[in-house]
Amino acid sequence: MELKIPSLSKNESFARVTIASFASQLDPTVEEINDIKTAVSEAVTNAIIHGYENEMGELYISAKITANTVEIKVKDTGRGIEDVEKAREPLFTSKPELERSGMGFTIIENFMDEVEILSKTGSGTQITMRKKIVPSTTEK
Amino acid sequence: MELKIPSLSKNESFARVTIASFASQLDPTVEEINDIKTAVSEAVTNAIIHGYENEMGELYISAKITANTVEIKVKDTGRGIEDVEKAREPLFTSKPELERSGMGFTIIENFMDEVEILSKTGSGTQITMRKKIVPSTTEK
Amino acid sequence: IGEIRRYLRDNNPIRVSRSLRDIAYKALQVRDKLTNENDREPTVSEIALELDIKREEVVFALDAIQEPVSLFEPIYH
Ligand SMILES: Nc1ncnc2c1ncn2[C@@H]1O[C@H](COP(=O)(O)OP(=O)(O)O)[C@@H](O)[C@H]1O
Ligand SMILES: Nc1ncnc2c1ncn2[C@@H]1O[C@H](COP(=O)(O)OP(=O)(O)O)[C@@H](O)[C@H]1O
Ligand SMILES: [Mg+2]
Ligand SMILES: [Mg+2]
Repeated sequence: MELKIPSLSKNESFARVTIASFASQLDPTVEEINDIKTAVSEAVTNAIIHGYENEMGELYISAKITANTVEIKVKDTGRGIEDVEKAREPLFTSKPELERSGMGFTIIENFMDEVEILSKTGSGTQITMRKKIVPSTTEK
Repeated sequence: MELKIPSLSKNESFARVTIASFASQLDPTVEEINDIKTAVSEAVTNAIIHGYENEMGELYISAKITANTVEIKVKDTGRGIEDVEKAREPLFTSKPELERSGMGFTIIENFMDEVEILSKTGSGTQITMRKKIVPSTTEK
Repeated sequence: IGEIRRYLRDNNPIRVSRSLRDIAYKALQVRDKLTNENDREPTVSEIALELDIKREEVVFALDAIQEPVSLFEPIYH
């Protein structure tokens, strides 16, 4: 599935719940759904406040399922990240004045199994994250 | 918002709930949201079984809000409708063998305030439907 | 009384926001119940089955009672 929405902060909750709902076909627990929601939420918030710096832009969010894994991409065509290595470091934030915690990427990495960041200054950023949903074994 | 999903019948409930969730920012009543869900469901089902005749294709669903009105478009690039006038008639179905009721468009017209059908044989069909959500008066 | 109730119902129909919250609280109750019964966290589909709704509905309803996803503080301690 592919979703395109304006980069408004009120769309953040719609995006996270839509992706979570799509992922629910893998039959996750509520806890796994919450992990996915948190990761999407962090990525979408980053696109809105860092990528577009609260100016209007489009968010491109896609999700697909392969075997037991959901793959989610969150893309913006905003300002991009200068130093991806540094951005991934816990507590690093380029906007301390906004009381950002600098923990967004760290949270995403903790809640998802794999995280890739592609970014180019002036062109935008794409985050790809994957999570394997472990099927409930004790059933039947 | 714009949503693109494969024309699989298992995506029907995902599409229906996603659009309902988007429309819920107008704080509709349960009845109003059920009308919207039913209309989306009929349009999406038509695209899957008539537009693509159960072959793989893409569904394009978009929704936007203007004042108190939600506008929803459901588009396919399938076989198209030969005679739109006739298709809109109650009880008309081109697939009586599937035990279709021929009431899809009638239901959509009853549950939504405005319905437009654009279709071209060989190119596809786009349904635009609008519904005004009556704002709550008794609550602040 | 019946008349008043009818009046209130007709003039104050249930909003989706309210109904989503109701579904969400029921979903949480079912989640607790199934966790106790099976000794593991139920899946979203199991909760949906018990409530006789689609699993997507469960996900959307639960989101309606979720505090804004909070950054950092509640997660790391
Ligand atoms: N989509 C994006 N576009 C541009 N810069 C980004 C984007 N996402 C993250 N960044 C950069 O990476 C840094 C770290 O992100 P994060 O770990 O979420 O912390 P925080 O959002 O609290 O600053 C941000 O401060 C910002 O400089
Ligand atoms: N997306 C579509 N693509 C092609 N034909 C369509 C589409 N939607 C509707 N139709 C045509 O219009 C007819 C009437 O649709 P509808 O009122 O929903 O009845 P039913 O689906 O029960 O046949 C269908 O039988 C079909 O021939
Ligand atoms: Mg962040
Ligand atoms: Mg139909």
